[in-house]
Amino acid sequence: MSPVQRTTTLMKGNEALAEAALRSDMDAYFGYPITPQSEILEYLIIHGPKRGSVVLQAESEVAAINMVYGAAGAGARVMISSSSPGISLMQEGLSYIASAQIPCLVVNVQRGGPGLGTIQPAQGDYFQATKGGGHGDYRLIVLAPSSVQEMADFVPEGFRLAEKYRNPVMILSDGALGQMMESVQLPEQGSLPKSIPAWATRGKPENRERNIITSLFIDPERMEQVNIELQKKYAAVQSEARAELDRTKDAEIVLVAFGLAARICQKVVDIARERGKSVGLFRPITLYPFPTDILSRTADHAEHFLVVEMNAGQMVEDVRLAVNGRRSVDFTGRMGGIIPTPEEILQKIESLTVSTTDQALQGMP
Amino acid sequence: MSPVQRTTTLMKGNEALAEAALRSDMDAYFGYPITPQSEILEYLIIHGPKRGSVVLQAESEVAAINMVYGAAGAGARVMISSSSPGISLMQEGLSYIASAQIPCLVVNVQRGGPGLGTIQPAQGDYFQATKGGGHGDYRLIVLAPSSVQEMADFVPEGFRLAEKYRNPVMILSDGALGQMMESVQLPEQGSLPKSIPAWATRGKPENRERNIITSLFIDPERMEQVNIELQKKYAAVQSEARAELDRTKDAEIVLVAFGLAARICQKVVDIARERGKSVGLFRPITLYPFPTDILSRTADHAEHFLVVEMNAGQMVEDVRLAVNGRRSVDFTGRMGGIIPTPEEILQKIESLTVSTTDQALQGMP
Amino acid sequence: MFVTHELIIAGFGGQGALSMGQILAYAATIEGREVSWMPSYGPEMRGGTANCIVIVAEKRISSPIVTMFDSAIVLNQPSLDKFLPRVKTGGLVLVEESTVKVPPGSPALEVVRIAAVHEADILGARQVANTVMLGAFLAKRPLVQVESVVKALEKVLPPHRRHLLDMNRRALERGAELAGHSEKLTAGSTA
Amino acid sequence: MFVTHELIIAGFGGQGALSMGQILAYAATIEGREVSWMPSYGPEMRGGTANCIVIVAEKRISSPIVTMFDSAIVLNQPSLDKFLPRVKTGGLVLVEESTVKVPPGSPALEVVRIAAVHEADILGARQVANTVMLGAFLAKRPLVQVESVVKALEKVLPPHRRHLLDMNRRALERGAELAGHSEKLTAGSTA
Amino acid sequence: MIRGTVLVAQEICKGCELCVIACPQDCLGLSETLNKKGYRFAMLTADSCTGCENCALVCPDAALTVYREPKPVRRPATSVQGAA
Amino acid sequence: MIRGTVLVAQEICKGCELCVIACPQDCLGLSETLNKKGYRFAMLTADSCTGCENCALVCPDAALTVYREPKPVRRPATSVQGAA
Amino acid sequence: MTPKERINGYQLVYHRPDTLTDNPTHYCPGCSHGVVHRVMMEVVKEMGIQDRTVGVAPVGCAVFAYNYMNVDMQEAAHGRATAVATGIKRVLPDRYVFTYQGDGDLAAIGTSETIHTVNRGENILIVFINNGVYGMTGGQMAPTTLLGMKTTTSPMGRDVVTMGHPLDITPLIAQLPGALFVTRHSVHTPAAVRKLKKALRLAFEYQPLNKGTCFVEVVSNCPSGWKMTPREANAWMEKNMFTAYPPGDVKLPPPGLN
Amino acid sequence: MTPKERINGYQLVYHRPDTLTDNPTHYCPGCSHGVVHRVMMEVVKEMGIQDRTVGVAPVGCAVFAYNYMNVDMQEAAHGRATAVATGIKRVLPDRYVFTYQGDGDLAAIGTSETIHTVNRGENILIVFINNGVYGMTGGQMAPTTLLGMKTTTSPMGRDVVTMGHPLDITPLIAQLPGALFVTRHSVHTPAAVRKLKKALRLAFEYQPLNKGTCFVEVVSNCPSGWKMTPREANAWMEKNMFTAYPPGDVKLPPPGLN
Ligand SMILES: Cc1ncc(C[n+]2csc(CCOP(=O)(O)OP(=O)(O)O)c2C)c(N)n1
Ligand SMILES: Cc1ncc(C[n+]2csc(CCOP(=O)(O)OP(=O)(O)O)c2C)c(N)n1
Ligand code: SF4
Ligand code: SF4
Ligand code: SF4
Ligand code: SF4
Ligand code: SF4
Ligand code: SF4
Ligand SMILES: [Mg+2]
Ligand SMILES: [Mg+2]
Repeated sequence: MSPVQRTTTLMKGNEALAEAALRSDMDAYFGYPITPQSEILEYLIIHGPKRGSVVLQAESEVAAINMVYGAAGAGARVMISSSSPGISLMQEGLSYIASAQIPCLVVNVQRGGPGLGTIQPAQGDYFQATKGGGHGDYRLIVLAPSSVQEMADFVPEGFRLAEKYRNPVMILSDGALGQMMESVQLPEQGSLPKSIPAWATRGKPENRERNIITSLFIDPERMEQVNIELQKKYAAVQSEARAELDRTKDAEIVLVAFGLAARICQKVVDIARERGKSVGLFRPITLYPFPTDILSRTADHAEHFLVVEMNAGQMVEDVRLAVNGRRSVDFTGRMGGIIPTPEEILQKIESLTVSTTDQALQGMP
Repeated sequence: MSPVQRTTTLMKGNEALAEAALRSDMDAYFGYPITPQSEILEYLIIHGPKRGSVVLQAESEVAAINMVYGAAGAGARVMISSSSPGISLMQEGLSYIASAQIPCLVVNVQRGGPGLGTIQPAQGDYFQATKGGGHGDYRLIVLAPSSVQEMADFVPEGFRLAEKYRNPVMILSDGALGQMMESVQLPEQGSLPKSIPAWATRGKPENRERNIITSLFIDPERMEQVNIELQKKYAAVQSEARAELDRTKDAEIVLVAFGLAARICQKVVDIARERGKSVGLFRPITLYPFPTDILSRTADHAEHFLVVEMNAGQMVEDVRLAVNGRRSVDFTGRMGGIIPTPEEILQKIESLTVSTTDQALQGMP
Repeated sequence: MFVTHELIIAGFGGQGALSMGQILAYAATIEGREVSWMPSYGPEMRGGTANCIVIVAEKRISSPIVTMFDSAIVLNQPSLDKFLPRVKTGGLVLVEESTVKVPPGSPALEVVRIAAVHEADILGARQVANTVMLGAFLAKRPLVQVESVVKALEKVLPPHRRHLLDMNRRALERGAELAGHSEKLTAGSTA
Repeated sequence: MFVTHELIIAGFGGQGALSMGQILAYAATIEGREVSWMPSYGPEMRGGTANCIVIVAEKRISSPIVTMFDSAIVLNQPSLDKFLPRVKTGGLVLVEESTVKVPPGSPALEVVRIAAVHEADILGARQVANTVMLGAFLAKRPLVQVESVVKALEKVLPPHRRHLLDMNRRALERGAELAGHSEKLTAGSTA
Repeated sequence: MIRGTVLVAQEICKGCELCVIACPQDCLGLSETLNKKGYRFAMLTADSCTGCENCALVCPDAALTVYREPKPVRRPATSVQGAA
Repeated sequence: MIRGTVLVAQEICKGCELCVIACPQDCLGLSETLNKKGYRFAMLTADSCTGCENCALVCPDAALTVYREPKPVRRPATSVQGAA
Repeated sequence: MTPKERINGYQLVYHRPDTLTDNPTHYCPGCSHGVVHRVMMEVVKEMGIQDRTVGVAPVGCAVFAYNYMNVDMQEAAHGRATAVATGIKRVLPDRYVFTYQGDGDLAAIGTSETIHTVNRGENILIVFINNGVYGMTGGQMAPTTLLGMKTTTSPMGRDVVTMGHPLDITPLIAQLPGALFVTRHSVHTPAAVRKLKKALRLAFEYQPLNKGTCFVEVVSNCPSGWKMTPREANAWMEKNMFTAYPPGDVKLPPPGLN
Repeated sequence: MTPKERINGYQLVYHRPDTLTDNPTHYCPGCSHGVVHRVMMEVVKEMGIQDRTVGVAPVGCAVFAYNYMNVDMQEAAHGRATAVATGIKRVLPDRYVFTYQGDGDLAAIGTSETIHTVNRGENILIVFINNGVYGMTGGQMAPTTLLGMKTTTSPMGRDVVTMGHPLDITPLIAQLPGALFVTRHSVHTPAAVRKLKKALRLAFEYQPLNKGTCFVEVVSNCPSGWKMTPREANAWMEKNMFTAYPPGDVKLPPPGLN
C-alpha cells in the first residue's frame, strides 16, 4: 500500500477517534449507546465492517467489556467506548482484563455525575480511571486528550502502549471533546504494526502448550507473584509519563489542568500574560503514569500551583503528592457538567496572589 | 422491651456482623453469594425473616445493589454485602445511591485481586472504597474494622452515620476478619433509634408534594448545586474522622495500618518495644474521612512513618498527603491474599533505621 | 491579520442552528483557518434549544467555549433572551424576523432582522432559511467567502440533496442582499 | 499467669480440624480467656487441606495469624510436611497415628502419636476421632478444663446430635489416657 | 346528536395531529401560528364536535379538555314532580 | 463372553463408587486402604470383567483404562491364508 | 366566541387528571409515552390509590416520568427498574408498585432483572414501552428493532447475521410461572387506548392479591427515532410492529381470580 | 497378578484422551463436572479439532476447567462466559468456541448474556451444568433449585413466595430464533453418557455451518452441595431433578441440516 497523505479534516472528536481506530487496524469494537459518545458506535457501524473490523452493539456495557476480554484475549486489537455510568459497569471486567494482562483500548467520554447525572462534559472520573475503580491492585494507562487532534492521535498511541505493556489503556475524554469539531490530521492507515501475540487463545497447535487467559490464582503465593509482575510493569510504565508545559519556565503561578480544562487554562494564561502576570500551564497528558517527576521539577521554581478541574478536586491529590509540601497547591473547579470560564480562573489567581502577598492584611475588619 | 444484657459470645466476624444487623433493626438485606462472606446471607436467611427483616438472595450483585436503592429509597434500613469482584459490579449503583443521597450500609469482605484473584484476605480495594470506584464526585463513608468486635460494632455505627448524612457507608473488612472467630459483645436489640425519613417514597398523601428519589439533574446548574451539596456534606463528615493510637506519643517510628494489617502491626509494636525500639501504631478507623489531622499531629513528633497494607500501597497516598512532606513515609505490603508476618515488618523497620542513621555506609562495596 | 471571531448560533432543535454552524466551520477550514465548533446538546430529541459556538481564528484556538460573543445568530425567542446579554458591546445580533421579537432596552448592539423563513418560502424550500441567515451574516462579517460556503455545502450535503446546491447558493446571495438593505436597529428601537 | 498458646490444627477437609479448633475456642471463651480462631479456607468443598490457628491468651490478642506455633495437631500427611518445620523448638506435635507418618530427622519436638481413629471406632463413632485428639492434646497442654470442652460441645452440637455428648466425654477421657500412656517420640526416632 | 366542544391548552400542545386524525367529526385542525415552543397547535375547525373524547384519549400531552351538552334528562312520565 | 479388565489410576480415583454402581458384572469395589489424598479407591474385585467400558463412561476422574481380549477374528472360510 | 362562552352550560367530560403534574412533557410531538403516562395516572386517580402508589422510572425517554406522574417515584439506573421495584415492594408490601420501562431498558441491559423479577413473581406491575428503538440516545437499534429496520446503529437495516433477531420478550415472560397477567396493547387509536386502560386497571387491581407479576406491553411509536411524522409513525407501527408484536392478551390469570 | 500381566495380550478399548491434561481434578468425589469434561474432550479428540477449539470456563466449580481441558481457554467473569465467547468467535469465526457454565453462572448472574448471545445466534456451543445449587461457594440456592429443596440459603427448603420458582431456562432459550439445537442430558448412567456424547458431537459438528447457537444442558449432581454420597445424589437427581428438568431434545435443527 502506498502511504496515504495525511490530510486535514473537520471532524467531531468522537468521529475522529472512531476513524483513527479504523486506520489503526482495529479488529473489533464492542459498545453500547450512551450520550455523549454514541457517535463512536454509529460511525464504526457504518465504516467498520466494510473495512474489516467487527463492530457489535452489545446488550449492555457489562456484556461489551467481557466481549472485549474474549476478543482481545484471542489476540485481536480491540476498542470499547462508553461514558461515565457505563464505565462504572465495566469495573469488574476491567479488573479482570488488567489481571489477565489483556491489551485493549477503553474510551470514557465523561459526563457529569455522580449517578445518572447530566450529559454535559465533566472530569469526575479521574479517580476511577487512575486509581482503579475496580477491585485489587491494578492500573490502567490513562491518556487525556485535550483536542480533537489528540482524540485521534491517542488511539494508535493507546493501542501501542496497550500492546507493549499487555495492559488496558484508557482514553479519558469528555463530552465536549467528543462533540466538538476541530480540524484534525488523521493517522495513516496501517501505520501501526500488528502481530498475533504468542499468548493468545486461538486454538492449541500440537507443538505448544495450551494458552490460558485467566485472572484466577487461588494460591495466594501465585497470586502475589502475579501482583508483583503487575507492579513491576507499572514501575516500567512510569517512563511513559508525559506532560505539556506552556510558559512554565518563568511562571510564578503554574496552572495544572488536563483535557478540556487545560484548553480553558491556556486562554487564562494568554490573558494573564497580557495583564503582565507570570502564569504558566502544566498539562498532564498521561494521567497514569502521572508525570510526577516533571511536575516536581516545575516546583523547583514556581511559587504556587493552581489545579483546575471539572470536578470537586481529584487530580489535585496527585499534584500534592508530586509537590510533596514544597509549594502551595490550590484547587478550583466546577462540577456537574459546568465548564469553568477563564474569568473565574483569573479571579482565583488574583485571590491567590492577594492571599500570599497581602496575607497580613487579610482577615482585617 | 426490657433491655437485653450484652453477653460475650464467640462468633465468626461475618456472623457477628449479621447478628449485629438484626439487632440494629435492619429492615432488609439483599445479597448474592461470594466467598469469603456468604455466611452473612446464610446467617440472615435463617434468622432474619422470623425477626422481621426482609432477606433476599438476588440474581446478581447488580440487581442486589439496585434493590438496596429501591428499599432504602422507600425509607427502610438496608444492608448489602459482598466481596471484591461483587463490589466492583456495584459501582454504578453506588454512584447512583450516593448521588440520590440514600443511606445504606455496604459491606466489602475483601479478597485478593485483581480479577477473580483468590479468596484469601486482602486490602486491595482501599482506593475503590475511599476515592469512589464509580463515576463522578461522591464518597462513601468507610469504616475499617480490625476485630470481630468491630465487625459487630460498626454495623449500628454504620447505619447511624448513613442515616445522619444520607450517605452510603461501607464497612471495609477482609476475608480473615470475616472468617475468624473471636469473642464479641453484640449490640442490644433496638438500641439504634429508627424513624421514617420524610423524603422516602412510600406513597404521596394529599398533604405533601410527591417524593422523588433521583440522581438525574440534566441541567448542569442544578447538577452542580447537587454536587455542592454533596461536597458540603463531605466537609461536614470530616468531623467523624477516627483513629486508634497505640504508643505513638514517644514513637520514633509510627506504623500506619488498618484492619487486619493493624492487628499484625500491634504484635510488631509489642516485639519492637521488647527490643527497645520506640515504635507505635496509628490505626485509621475511618478510611473516609481519613484521619488526616490526627495523623498530621502525630507527625509533629514522630520521625518516620511506615505504612503497612495488604496491597501494593494505597492508603500510603493518604498518609503522604497528611504528612505533606514533613516526614519520611515508607511502605511495605503483601499482595494477593498474603498476610504480612510480624517478622518481615520488623525487618523493614530495621532497614528503615539503618537507611537513615547509617545512610553514609549504604551502597558501599 | 485575521481577527478571531466568536459566534453563537441558537434556536429550537430541528431549526438547523447546529448545521449552519458546521457549514461555516467547514468553509473556514477550507480557507485554512483554525476552527472550533462546539454544540450544546440537551436530552430532547426534538424541541428544546440547540446552539453551537463557532470560533474562527488564525492560530490554535485555546478554549472552544466562551461566554461573551462577537456575534449571535438567533432563531428563537428563548435563545434571544439567553444570549442577547452575552454579545460583546458593538457586536452583531442577527435574528429571524418571523420567530424572534427583539425587546426594547437592550444594550447598544447592531441588531439585524432577516425574514429568512419568508425568503426561503419564496425560494421554494423552507430548509434553506438557515442559508439565508448565513448569507446575511457573512455580508456583515465576511469571515469566509461565499464560494467556500458553497464548497462546504458540496462536501456536506448527502448525495440525494445535491440538487439543493443551487438553491442554497441563491439563498446565500439573497441573505447578503437582505442584510445590505435591512433596516439596522440598535436593540432598543421598536422592533 | 496464663501463657499465650498458639496452636495449629490441620488435616483434610472433612476430617474436622476446623470444628476441633472451634470447640477448643468455645471452651476457652467459657473460661474467660481471649481467643481467636482463624481458618484457612480453600476453593474445594471437599478434599484439599483445611487448617485453623487457635490462639488462647489472657489479654487482647494482637495478630490472629502467626507463622510459628507452640503446638500442632496434625491429621494428614501433607499437613505434617507443611507444619512440622513451623513448630517452635520444644513444641508439641500431635499426630493421628493411622494417617500420618512422622519422618525421621525432624528437629527436636515432642511428637505424640494417637490412634484416634482406631479409638473412635472402638467407642462406636468415627466422628469422635477428633475429640480423642483433643482429649490427648489437653492432657499434654491443659489450656482448658475438660468440663469446659463438654460445655462447649453442649452449646455447639445441634439438637439431633446431643446424644453424642456422652460419647464425646468418653472420647476426651480416652484421649487423655492415650496421651499419658503414649510412647513419646522426638521426631527423628523411628515412627 | 349530542353537541360537545373541546378546549386546547395551546402552550402544551405540540401539534402532533394525532387528535386531528382521531376525531370522527373531522372538526380539529392545526393553527397557522406557532406557540411559544414553536409548534402549531390544535384547534376546533368546525362546530360538529360531539364531545366523544376520542381526541383526548389519543393526546400524548393531555392538552385537551372535553365538554358536552348535558344529556336531556329523560324524565319518566309518572314522576312529574315540581323542580325545586 | 468376551473377557476384559480395567486399570485404576489409584492416586486419581476419589472413591466415588459410581463405577462400582455402573458395572454390570459387579466386579468393582473400593479398597480398604486410602490413597494419598485420603480416598479409598476403586479396584477389580472379581474377574468377570467384560471390558464393556461402562465404568469408564461414568468415571468423573477418567481414572479407568479398559482393556479387552481381542475379538476372535472370524475369518471367512474362503480366505484361509497363511498368517505372516 | 371565547372559550368560556363555548363551554357555557356544558358538562366537563374529560380533563387531565390531577395525578398528572402540570409540567409540560419533554417528549417529542406525538410520542406514545405521553399517552401511556396519562392513562396510567387516570387509573391511579380513578382507583384512588395515589397515596399508596410508588413508581419507578427507567433510563430512557421516560427517565423524567417522575416530572409528570404525580406519585412518589424513584428513578432507577438503566435496566434496573424491576430490581428497584423489588426493593420497594419487599419493604412496603401493601403499596402499589410499578415500573415503566422502554425496550432498551427492559429487554437489553435489564434482561436479567426483568426475567428474575417476574420469575420471583414480585407483586408489581411492569409497563413496557416497546418502540423498537433507543429513543433517548438518538435512535439506536434496540433488542426489539425489526429485521431490516434502519436505526443509527443498523444503518442498512437490522441484519440477522450480525445483529441477531428481534427479541420478543413478552412471550418469554409469559412462560414464567411468576407471571400472573401478560398483555400487549397500543395507543394509536381511541379504541386501543380504551383497551389499554382496562388492562392497566386490571393489573393494578390484581396487585393486592399477591399472585404474581403483571406485565403490560405497549407497542409504541418513536416519531423522532423513526424519522417520521407522528401520523406516519402510527401507520408504520400498525403495519410493521404489529406483525412482529401483535396486540392481545398473552397470559391471563387463572379463572378464579377475576 | 501385576497390572502389566493382567492386560497382557489385551487390546486397549478405553483410555483417557490426551485432550484432557494429566492434572487431577479438584472436584468432589462423584461430581458430574468431571464426566462432562471428559466427554467433551473425547469429542474434541475424535473430531481432531484440538487446534481449532477455544473454550471458556465459568466462575463456579468448573472455574478450573482450563486446568483439565487441554485446549486454549479463557476464564470468564461470573456469568459472562457467553459474552467472552462472543468476543472470541467474532474475531475467530472459523474456530470451535464453547462455554461451560453452571446454573448460577448461566441462569442467575449471566441471564442477560445467555439470552442475548443465543438471540444473536452466535455460532458457539454452550454447555450448561445444572446441579440446582451454587457448588463452588458452598451450596447456596441457585435459580434452578427445586421447590422445597434445602440449601444453605434456603435452609427450610426453597419457598415460592419469597424465593420464586425454579427457573427452567432451557425452554426459554429454545424459543429464541437464534437457537439451533437445544437438548438436555445427564451423566448418571453409561447410557446417558453415551447419549450426551452423541449430542455434543452433533453440537460441535453444527458449529461450522453458522446456523446458530447450540445449547446442551446436563442435569447434574452436586454431592457436596446436596450433602449426599455420589450414589445418593444420582438417585435423588433422577427422582427429583428429572421431574423438573426432563432429559431429551428440546429443539432440533431444521431437517435439511443433518
Ligand atoms: C448504564 C447506562 N448505559 C447507557 C445509558 C444511555 N441510555 C440512556 S437511555 C438509553 C436507551 C433507552 O432506550 P429505551 O429503553 O428503549 O427507551 P426509549 O428512550 O426508547 O423510550 C440508553 C442506552 C445510560 N444512561 N446508562
Ligand atoms: C461477581 C461474582 N459474584 C459472585 C461470585 C462467587 N461465586 C463463585 S462461583 C458462584 C456460583 C457457582 O454456581 P454455579 O454456576 O451453579 O456452578 P457450580 O459451582 O454449581 O458448578 C458464585 C456465586 C464471584 N466469583 N463473582
Ligand atoms: S371530542 Fe370527539 S368530536 Fe369533539 S373534537 Fe374531540 S374527537 Fe372530535
Ligand atoms: S393530540 Fe394533543 S398535542 Fe397532539 S395536536 Fe392534538 S392537542 Fe396537540
Ligand atoms: S468412578 Fe472413577 S473416581 Fe469414582 S470410584 Fe470409580 S474409578 Fe474411582
Ligand atoms: S469394563 Fe465393564 S465389566 Fe469391566 S469393570 Fe468396567 S463396567 Fe465392569
Ligand atoms: S425520541 Fe422517540 S421515544 Fe423519545 S420522546 Fe421522542 S418520540 Fe418519544
Ligand atoms: S461442590 Fe458440587 S459441583 Fe462443586 S465439585 Fe463439589 S460436587 Fe461438584
Ligand atoms: Mg425504546
Ligand atoms: Mg450449580
